Amino acid sequence: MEQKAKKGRSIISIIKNLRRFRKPSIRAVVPERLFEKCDGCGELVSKSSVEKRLFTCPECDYHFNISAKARMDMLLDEYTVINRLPRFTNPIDFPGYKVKYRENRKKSGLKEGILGVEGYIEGIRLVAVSLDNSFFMGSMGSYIGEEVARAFEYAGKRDLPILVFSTSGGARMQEGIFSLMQMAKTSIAVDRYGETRNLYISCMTHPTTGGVTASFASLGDVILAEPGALIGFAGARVIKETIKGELPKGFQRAEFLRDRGFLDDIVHREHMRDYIHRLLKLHGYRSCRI
Amino acid sequence: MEQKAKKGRSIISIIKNLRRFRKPSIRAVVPERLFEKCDGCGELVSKSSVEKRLFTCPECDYHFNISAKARMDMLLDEYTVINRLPRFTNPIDFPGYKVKYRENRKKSGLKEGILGVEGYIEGIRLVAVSLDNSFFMGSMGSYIGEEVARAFEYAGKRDLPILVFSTSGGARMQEGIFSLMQMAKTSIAVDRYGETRNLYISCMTHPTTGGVTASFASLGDVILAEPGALIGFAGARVIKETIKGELPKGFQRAEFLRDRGFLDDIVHREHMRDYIHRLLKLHGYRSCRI
Amino acid sequence: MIRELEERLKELEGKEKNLRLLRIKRRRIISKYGSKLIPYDRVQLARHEKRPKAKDFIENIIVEPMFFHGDRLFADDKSIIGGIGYLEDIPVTFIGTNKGRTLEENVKYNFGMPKPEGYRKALRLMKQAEKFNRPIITFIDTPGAYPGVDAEERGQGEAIARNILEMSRLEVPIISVFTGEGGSGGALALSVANRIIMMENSIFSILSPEGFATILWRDGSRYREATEVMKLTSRELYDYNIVDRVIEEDISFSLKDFENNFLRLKRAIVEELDGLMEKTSHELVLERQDKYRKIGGEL
Amino acid sequence: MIRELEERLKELEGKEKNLRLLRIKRRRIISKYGSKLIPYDRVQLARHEKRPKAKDFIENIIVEPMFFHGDRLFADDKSIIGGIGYLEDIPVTFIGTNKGRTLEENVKYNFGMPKPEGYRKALRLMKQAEKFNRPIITFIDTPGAYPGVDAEERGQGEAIARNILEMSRLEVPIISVFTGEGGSGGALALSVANRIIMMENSIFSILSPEGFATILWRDGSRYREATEVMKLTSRELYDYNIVDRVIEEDISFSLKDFENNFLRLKRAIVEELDGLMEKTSHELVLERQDKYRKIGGEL
Ligand SMILES: [Zn+2]
Ligand SMILES: [Zn+2]
Repeated sequence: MEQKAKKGRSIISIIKNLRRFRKPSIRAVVPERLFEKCDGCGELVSKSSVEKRLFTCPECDYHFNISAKARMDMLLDEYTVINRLPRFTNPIDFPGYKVKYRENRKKSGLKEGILGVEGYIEGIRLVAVSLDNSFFMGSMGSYIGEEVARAFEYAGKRDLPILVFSTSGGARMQEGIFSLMQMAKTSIAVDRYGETRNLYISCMTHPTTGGVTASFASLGDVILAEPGALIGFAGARVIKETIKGELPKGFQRAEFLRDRGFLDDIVHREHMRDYIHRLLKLHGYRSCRI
Repeated sequence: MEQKAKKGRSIISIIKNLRRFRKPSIRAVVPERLFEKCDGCGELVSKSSVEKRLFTCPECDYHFNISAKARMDMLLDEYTVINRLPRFTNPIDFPGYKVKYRENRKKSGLKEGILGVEGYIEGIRLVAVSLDNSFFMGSMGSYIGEEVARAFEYAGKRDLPILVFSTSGGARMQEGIFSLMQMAKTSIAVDRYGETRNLYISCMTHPTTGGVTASFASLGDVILAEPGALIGFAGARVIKETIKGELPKGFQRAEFLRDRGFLDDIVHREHMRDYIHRLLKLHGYRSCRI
Repeated sequence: MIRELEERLKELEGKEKNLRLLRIKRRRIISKYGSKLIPYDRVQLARHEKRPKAKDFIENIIVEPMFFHGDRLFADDKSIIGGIGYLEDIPVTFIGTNKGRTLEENVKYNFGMPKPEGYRKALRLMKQAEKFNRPIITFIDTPGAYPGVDAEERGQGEAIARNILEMSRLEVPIISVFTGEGGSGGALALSVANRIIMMENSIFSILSPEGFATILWRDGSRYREATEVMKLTSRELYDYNIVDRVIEEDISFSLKDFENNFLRLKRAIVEELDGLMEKTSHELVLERQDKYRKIGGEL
Repeated sequence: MIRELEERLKELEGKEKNLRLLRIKRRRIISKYGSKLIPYDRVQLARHEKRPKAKDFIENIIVEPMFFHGDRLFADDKSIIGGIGYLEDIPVTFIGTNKGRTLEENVKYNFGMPKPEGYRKALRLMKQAEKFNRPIITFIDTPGAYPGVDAEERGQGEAIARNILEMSRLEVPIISVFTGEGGSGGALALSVANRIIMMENSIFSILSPEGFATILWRDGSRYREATEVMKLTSRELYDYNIVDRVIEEDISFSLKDFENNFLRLKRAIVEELDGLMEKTSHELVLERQDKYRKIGGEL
């Protein structure tokens, strides 16, 4: 839907007036009600207080699921979409994929599960990408893999830092081996971007699993996560079946991963913008505005 | 004593007739008796059968402690000593070091705890170094550090592979900080040698501990050990004090280290020559003899 | 159908004592079945307990293999074997996933499912291959990465991602051979190669058919159906340009009967390697990365 | 003597309420004691619980430090802290060993004794510094590497050796500051640097005096004697050319009184860094490696 403003597939539409977007940014919080039950603590919390805290619970800091667009809106001064329009392809002619795809578009109001933009944080230019798990659970099909790779190439060519928010159920089963190969494609894009010595910040949000965890999301120069985010390669159900037992407390949560050495830091959504900004400055990126 | 044949400090003496050496090669096996008690299994084993098996027990494969010279004799076709003559230095003016040093020379019949040679295995030219724990427990003072570094430089300059047998009680306390710095010196020598893309085979023998484990011995392209060798950084006594408990079975033994990922292989002394030979060939080194 | 074929062969062996006739009759039966194999049969063949395992492939193709251990970080993962040896007279680094034939072996080798230390062991050996300018051959037969608590704790995702990235930039030729099962990111983490060769009856898929059916239809028992739609056979993947070469197989249920297959595979590897060794390290990396860069990029 | 000095200062503080006079009297007492310090006293000062810890040094010298976690392999070793921040206006990577002040803190930080994952965490951060061309400053205050079963299991020796080798070849300036205790290979693994700076009352030794006495004389209680012969003080090591610079210290038993020391140290680091940043990466590596290559090479 972000692409609505575009004139053609390869034309970048500069969006300065964010009000142009009609879709609601937040889905987890039903807009009709004043109070919402928090998934973290079960308390009834006021919608406006949650919104003010960038969709985190005032009682327990639970981080509500947000759309890619909401993510960009809260993080960037302004931005321009750099994704190409997705076109449905069915690489392994998977039965029923088209129908399912259409359903997902309808349900989510999105054309695909990724939003890539060029934008600014406190005047510092960067590329930002976010997956969106309301479309096909953020599963990585060819389009997402391609757009992730292109975002890295876009940033590398322009010597811009890149920031990627991941949330994904893993591979998109309906695209079979082509989905699997996106792990290689995106990892190679990270490698080539790395050659330009620009900064790649990966931020894992709830949930990030499977092929996304096992590719670009784990390859950031700096790897962050939102508090409580579920992060892992194998799914909890599969692991339980394998070990025939219960999972340890806090298993595959952000805090668990940090203690085991896989995250640089856990950053509260309210501090994310400041944190990223400091990181960018420390890596020599400067504001373009005077 | 190997240096006896030398005319001067920097002249390399070519030793083709090994009978020239008068010192006994093997210390663990007292030469006066026909039978010897094995430290591994406690059985009485015949000295000649132990000798035939390159000083390993016919009952339990226990590897007897052998001198650096015995090691070279059993491994190489022929060799030339490349060490410089050691001269006593007392870098931190440690009280009593000179007396202790003299005692060690007398007791061991060695001038220092290292033997570096250039030699051949099945006609393939290489540099071989062995520490000798009968001199000051093979502790790494400045001389040993220097000779290890020089051996790597010698090999690198001539594009030769290098094979290092370590056995060491760790740092030589009497040389204080200068001993510690040999860890850096030898590791840097390994790094520079690595730039020549020649092969460094490290073989840890019983016991290899402390600063030697934590420097060149752990930096081989291929790391081997003799069966049952004790290998570790911290001493068992210190660890017991720290954890206030007993050590697990097989702790710090070669087999333990292999299972934990730190050894490429454990090689029986009887197979060592063949194993090294195969390694050298696989790395493109060829016999100089036709 | 595979079980049926096996039984018919066993039956024949019991009856026909003339060796020449036996051979002819065997071939006839096999070719009759072979022409009718559906993907499900191929999955069964790929996983068959009597099918040669990666170690058998290595020992039949690599001369004088020396096996090395350990990741130099945490453990020696027994589900990954690797080392150096000769391919004809070229020193190469080989790496394989290690499946057992018996339950006991399989427990020891973790059913060919590596943990992070396995991928890191493979990477260590590959980096060493690069240092000494040795080509790398990987032999893949794995259900996938191990889905266990300890594997997650030690960063299964990180280990796979790291391997993919590092493999993609290694400056030596890499050839990957799918010998049996090639499942998921666990197979990909060992197969980012200049050339991918599949044995005819090996498979390569995003997930096991069982897992696929569970995820898509919430019903693991529909895995047979999954094999029909997943496009996991060598021929299908060849048609998709995912795989560079398929090695025709004589269907066999023993190491001995696999000889011709080994021979064909060896010939193919040598041929591919000859071509790759003429390339510069820069070309090798560029071509390898470009190949993956392009997959699924058409819109 | 250090305890005596502390008591006299405390006594004075109780008696003298005039702040100006207090300051003057304090200084007088300290300078009286300071001129008589023997190595044993320096060891006590270096280890003093009230002495600023590496984290204090970092927070007083690095502006806006951001702390990062983990080795990306096994764990986040809490005995190693590190991250990025500004030294004046230069972005740098800093790394420190983390000692606590209370028993509780010390248990959490393992008394400043890193395990292999700590060294690997440090190495990861240093490699990243190299990628982004950031100078590295390490702050060392450690009794040594942790001598425990798990540390040995995960390759303490390998981790230290690897760090030494990798640090020696990093293409960015490295400055190491000994802030308190610098013990054994565990300190060396974080201090293979272009410049080594020691706080006047820090120590750097092959082993703790206790360990030294135990090994040499089989009597750990003779550690006081050991301090006399080990040559572990900053001045002695400076005379041996092991250390490039000693930062004069006002003896202090609180963070507040340490301010001038921090200031002097900061000035020294900036000055050294200015010089180093004019060198090419090749020169940095060459000079660093050559320095260590030469130590103890005279015969
Ligand atoms: Zn809540
Ligand atoms: Zn015995």
